[in-house]
Amino acid sequence: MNQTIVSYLSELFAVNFSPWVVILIFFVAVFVVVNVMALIGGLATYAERKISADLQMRIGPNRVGPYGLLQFLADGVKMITKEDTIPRDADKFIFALAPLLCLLGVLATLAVLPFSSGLTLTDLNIGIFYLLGVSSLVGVGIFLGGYASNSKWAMLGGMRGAAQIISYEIPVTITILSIVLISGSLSLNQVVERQGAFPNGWLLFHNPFSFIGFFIYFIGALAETNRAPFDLPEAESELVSGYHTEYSGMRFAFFALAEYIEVFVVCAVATAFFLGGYKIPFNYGAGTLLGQALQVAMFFAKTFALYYVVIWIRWTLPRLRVDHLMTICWKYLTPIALFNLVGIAMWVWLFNGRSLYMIIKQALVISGK
Amino acid sequence: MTPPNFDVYLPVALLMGMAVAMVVGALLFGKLLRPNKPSFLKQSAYECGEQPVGVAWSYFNVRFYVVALIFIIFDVESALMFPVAVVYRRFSELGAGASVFFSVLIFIGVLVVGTIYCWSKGDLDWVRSFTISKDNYHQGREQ
Amino acid sequence: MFLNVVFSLSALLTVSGALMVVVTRNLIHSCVFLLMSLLGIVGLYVTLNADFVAATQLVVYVGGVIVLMLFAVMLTGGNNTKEVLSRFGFESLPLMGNVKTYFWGILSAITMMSVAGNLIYRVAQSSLASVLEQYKSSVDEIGTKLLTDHVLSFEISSILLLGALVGAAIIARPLGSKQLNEEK
Amino acid sequence: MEYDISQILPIVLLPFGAFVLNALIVKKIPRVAVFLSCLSIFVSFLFAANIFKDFFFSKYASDFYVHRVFEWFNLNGGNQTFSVKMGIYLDNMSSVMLLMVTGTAFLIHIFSTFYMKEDARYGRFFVYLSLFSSAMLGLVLSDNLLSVFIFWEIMGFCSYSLIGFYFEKEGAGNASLKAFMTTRVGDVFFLFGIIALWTTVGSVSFVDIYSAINDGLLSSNISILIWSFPVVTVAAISIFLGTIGKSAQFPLQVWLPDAMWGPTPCSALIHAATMVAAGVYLSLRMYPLMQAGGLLIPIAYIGAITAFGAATIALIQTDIKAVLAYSTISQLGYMVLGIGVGAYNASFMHLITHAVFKACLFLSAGSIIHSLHDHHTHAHVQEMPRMGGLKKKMPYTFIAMLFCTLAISGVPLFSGFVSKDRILGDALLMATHNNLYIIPALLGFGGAFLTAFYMFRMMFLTFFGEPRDKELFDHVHTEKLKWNQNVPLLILTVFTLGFWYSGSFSGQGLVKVYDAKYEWFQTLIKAPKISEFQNYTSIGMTEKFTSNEIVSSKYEPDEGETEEESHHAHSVHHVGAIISILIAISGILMAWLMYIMKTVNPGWWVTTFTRWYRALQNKYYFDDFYIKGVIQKLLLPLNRTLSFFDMGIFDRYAIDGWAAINRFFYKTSRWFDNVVVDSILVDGTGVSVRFFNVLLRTIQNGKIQFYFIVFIAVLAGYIFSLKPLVN
Amino acid sequence: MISLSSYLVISLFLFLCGITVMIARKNIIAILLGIELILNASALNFVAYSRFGHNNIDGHIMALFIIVIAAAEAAVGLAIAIRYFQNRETIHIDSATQLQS
Repeated sequence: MNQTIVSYLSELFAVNFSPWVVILIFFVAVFVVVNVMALIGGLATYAERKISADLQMRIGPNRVGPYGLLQFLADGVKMITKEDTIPRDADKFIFALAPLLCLLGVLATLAVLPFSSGLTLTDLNIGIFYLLGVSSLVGVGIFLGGYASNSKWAMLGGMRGAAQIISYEIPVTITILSIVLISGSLSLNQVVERQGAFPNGWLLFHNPFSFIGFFIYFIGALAETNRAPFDLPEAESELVSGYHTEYSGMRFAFFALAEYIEVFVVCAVATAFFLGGYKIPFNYGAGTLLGQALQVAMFFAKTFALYYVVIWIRWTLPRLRVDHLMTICWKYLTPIALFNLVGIAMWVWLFNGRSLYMIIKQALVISGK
Repeated sequence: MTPPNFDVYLPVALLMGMAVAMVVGALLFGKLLRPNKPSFLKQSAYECGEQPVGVAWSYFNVRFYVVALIFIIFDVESALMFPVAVVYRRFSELGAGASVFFSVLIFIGVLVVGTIYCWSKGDLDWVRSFTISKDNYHQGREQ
Repeated sequence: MFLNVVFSLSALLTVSGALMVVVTRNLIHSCVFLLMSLLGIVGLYVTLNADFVAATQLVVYVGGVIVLMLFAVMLTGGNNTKEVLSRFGFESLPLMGNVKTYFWGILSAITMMSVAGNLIYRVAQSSLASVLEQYKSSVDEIGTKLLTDHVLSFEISSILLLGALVGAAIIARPLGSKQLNEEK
Repeated sequence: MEYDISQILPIVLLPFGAFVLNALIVKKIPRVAVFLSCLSIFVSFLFAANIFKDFFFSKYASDFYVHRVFEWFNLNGGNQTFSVKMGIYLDNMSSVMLLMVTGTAFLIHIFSTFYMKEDARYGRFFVYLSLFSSAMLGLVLSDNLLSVFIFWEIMGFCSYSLIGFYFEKEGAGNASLKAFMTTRVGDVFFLFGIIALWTTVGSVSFVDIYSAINDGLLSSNISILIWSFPVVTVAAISIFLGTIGKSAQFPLQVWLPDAMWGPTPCSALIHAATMVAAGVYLSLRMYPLMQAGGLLIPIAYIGAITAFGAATIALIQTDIKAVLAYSTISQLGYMVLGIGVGAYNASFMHLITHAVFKACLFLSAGSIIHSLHDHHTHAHVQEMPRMGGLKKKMPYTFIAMLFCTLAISGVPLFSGFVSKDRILGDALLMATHNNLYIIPALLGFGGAFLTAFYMFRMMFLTFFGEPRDKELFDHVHTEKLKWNQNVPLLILTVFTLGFWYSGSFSGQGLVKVYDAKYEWFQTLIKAPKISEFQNYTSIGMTEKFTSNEIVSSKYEPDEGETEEESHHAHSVHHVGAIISILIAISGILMAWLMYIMKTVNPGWWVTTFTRWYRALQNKYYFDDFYIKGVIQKLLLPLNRTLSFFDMGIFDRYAIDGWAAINRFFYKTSRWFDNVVVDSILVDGTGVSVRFFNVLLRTIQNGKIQFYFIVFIAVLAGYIFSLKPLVN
Repeated sequence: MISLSSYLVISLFLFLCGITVMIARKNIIAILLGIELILNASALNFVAYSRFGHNNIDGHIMALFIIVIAAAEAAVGLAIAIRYFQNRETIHIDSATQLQS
């Protein structure tokens, strides 16, 4: 029942792997995924700069490589050769621990992302819950990072960041809960399997409440990943650079990497939960590696579309004030999310979880008869 | 006594280990490349170019705590709600929808009552608690 | 085999975290070590096939309680409140918070250890069927139990949470200056 | 004829409620208080009239009473429980009495609105009046001696405060005090009589007492000091002493003339209608007791002496109100004489008639005094020598007063004649039977002569002749008919005619009870036949009827006589009637000769009988006797001896000795307290408490961690004590 | 080899560490940390018994409720600690010996 890449391969090739082979396969898969993610994170910085330049009618990075495509490698090299300074009266231990926690929390979420029906790393049956729990490590990491570098800006940024992240975790959690009410499973693959390839099968259009819930989730996710317009913890105009003011070099790179990967992760979760995930029309090429590849492509396409929206929003909207931030979270998003939860619970109770589209179709069929 | 396909957790462990390895490896690798010339000013905390005054670990504001408090309550609530949500649809298809729905409704309603209380008492808005807790902070300092 | 690895790793994490919590003086460090120990306990739950409990532990403790603790530490002046070593109450009893304290603590620990060892011995003696089934999801069962057998405690826990929310909000609510002057 | 208590109680409760309400509001709105008083007494008059109508027209009017009782309180006294039942006792006599009291009281209220108009304490007067009327009505309605006593005392208080109404004048204060004290003397004996009756009968209800008399319960002896008397005698004497005090009989009459210090309307209310009548009313109620006590002859003597002596004193009075006061005393004496000679019915009749015409007389005197205003002293004039010739100035008052005077002096056609003549006739009849009654009869006739004389003296001096004080006379305005000055007088005047009471001028009459053969008074009022009260229970409601037969009309109060006895009585009564008519006419003639024709000179009498005159002036030295003799020679030495005993002996030896003993004991106990209790017990306790405190405080420190250690230790002990699991 | 007693020993160790923290530390928040340790030990015991005993899920539910209670307890306890610190500038446990603020 627990689909992993190994079980999929063993089914595909109809062989039973010995434990060492299993570990080997897993190791390879994980290595690939992590590097791809690092690559995506790097490209995301480039994409951000390009898109912002496009939105602001600039050119953006264009020196390094074709179209400045290798800019992020140059940045990486610069970062790794920077001297890392640790403030004198900082808390060294935690100073070193904080980026690790952030990266840990973000990378551990990759384990359950449904890239495709078979090629997902592992499909825990508590998948989304596990994802929520692990990603909450990031908040701790940010707080500790802010705390460890004994600096006012960093401290303020860390406190703000932690408060913002935990606050916005509430509407996100409740929305996911309401989706789980429909899909009836915690594993992301199951959730994706319950949806259709076409928008009428997506959970986004399942019923009006889930349609609202998608936006709640998206706003909350933006805030959780400290993206603009919610980038209060690292508001360069108020707090110099927020919780990673004192970080330099590779440690800063880890923070940045964790952030970019997390954005990808939330986009992936949104894709899987609302936008039909890896589903391709007519389930083309089922059971073959080609089909899996197509599914992966579909998944990434949707995710990158969302990623583009995220960047777009960042360079479009101004930053919020901190009390407005809290007000939006506690006085708008959370009540609406609770309302959604009850509404979806009632929907599932009354219509046995059938989607709006199906209800209308059945009604038409019945009237047609 | 290993139960079969326990290895679903293997990727998680591997990912965590890889994260640790990434950090440690990168830092160790960087040690070879990067210069290391610490100086006094370089190692002092950034305070817009001024000498850092005092320590940053000073008293903070209660509003943070209240936010975290409400958060943890909702967190626990969602933790209790998830298994119910998983079996909810099955129950409603089995026809026990009403009772399940109302038990869930009661469970949420009670917490909503608490939230409404905090809202009405103004624990949810940031500015009020800020204005009040500022002189609170000074009071604390005068002693 | 892998199970043993996970078990030993998480046990090590747990034990060392708990020990560090005891030993270290810095409150923030204590919280971090507590976090470490909790992660170890998550691993232990996983080895016990209690995946949902493990995830709950992750969500509630790592996401909630630790952050709460950190906030509380910052609100009460971080860790720069020096731990005053005061008398314990009896003249005859030693000072707490120094070596003697740990001597006493370890003494009591040893007594408890012997007690618990004797307990564990008895438990081991008692023939427990230690057959382990296939790995299967515990979420559905937990949900079913929560909705059938334990529905009452399910609801009552919401009451408990309500009480905790309201009570803690009332207690921790920032005082107006007037109230403060009254309290002076 | 079922009677509802709600028809009876308002008669008492309305004036009382008016009193309570007025007492609250009188300071703010006196006029409203006045109006409330008048209204309340008028409404209770309506109630009383309704009751009287029922009694008057009932077939059973001959003998009927309503008795409502409820338990008031219940003591355990002597050998039997003393259960006092507050109740209502309403029979023929009460109904007539109620009508009289409410009517006169209402008219007096009306008159008071005229008389007290300019007074400073206009409202307060009416508050007292209301309380007074309610007390009198309650006394009339009450069914046992105890409640009678209570209302009696309330009236005493009211008379005290009304007599002393002008307390600025010193004389008023003294007079009120005198009245109060003197009546107290009687009341003490009255209370004693009540107690005596209670200890014997076990109840103080009239009906119980009657039945007890009938069963001869009271013939048992009560021992006072070393002598022992039959209870009935003692009780009769004591209660009659109460009557003496209240209605100013022979030894204790001294308070009544001084009571004239009060405002005239209150004199009319107290000394004509209600309070003094209350004494006689009590004696009438207790008539069987007096009879059984064999007390009739002393009562007759006392009444006769009072009647005659008061009349003699009234001869020389110059103050118009004093004349009326003494005439009141003497008329009360006639009533008591009537009781003494067994003329129950006639005595009560005289009570009623006298109430009416004496109220009228007082009110007339009031209007005279009010109109005679001295502009030098700014005081009202009461002296007859300064009056005279007022007939032209105030005709209405003249008419009223003339009729009343004719009535009181026993001229035929008038009410006084009917009642007084019957009393005198019975006295004469008794005299023919018993020689002891000769003297009372003669005194009675003499008193009648004197009454006619001094009353007409007053009339002539006031209204006839030339005005002796010209200036005063000129200031008097010619009076017009005023609704609250003259109308009450005239209304009362109408009822001084005789046929209202006994229809015809000289006997049985036109006004009859419904289908009764004889006149209504004769029919209604009878001495209670105690034989009907035996085995009678006074709990709950009782209505008792006798048969329809109307007893034969004889003037005798006691019936069942043979034919020739009644014939003899008839003849004697005719003789008495003729004699009293002659006496009255001769008295009037003498007054006319003296003060109109001036043929007989009063001064001659004065010079001839100087010592008598002085004695009369000093009221037979009664006051001197009481003050010099009784108070100074008797009470003050007694007081001194008592005080000497108290201070010199009792204080010195008993109290100081007791104090010395106490001092000794307190010294010893102080030593004990200091040494043993304080230093050993208390401080010892403190020390031990401190010891345990030191012990426990160390454990009970607020340190949570210490508690936790204890908890862990206990847990460890428990776990060690576990038994190994059996398997 | 993994058996019940290994889990028991770990939970016992957690328990003892918790007790030691509660006894030794003078900081209220530190004592709350100790309490968390103790609660976790008990929860671990529950789950271990439900795994190795006759295998039913109630132990998990008990662990869930223990976590719930631990969260509530931490919330209220830390609130009390903060209020105490606001009233008197310390959270030293020994200064909290009288019942009034």
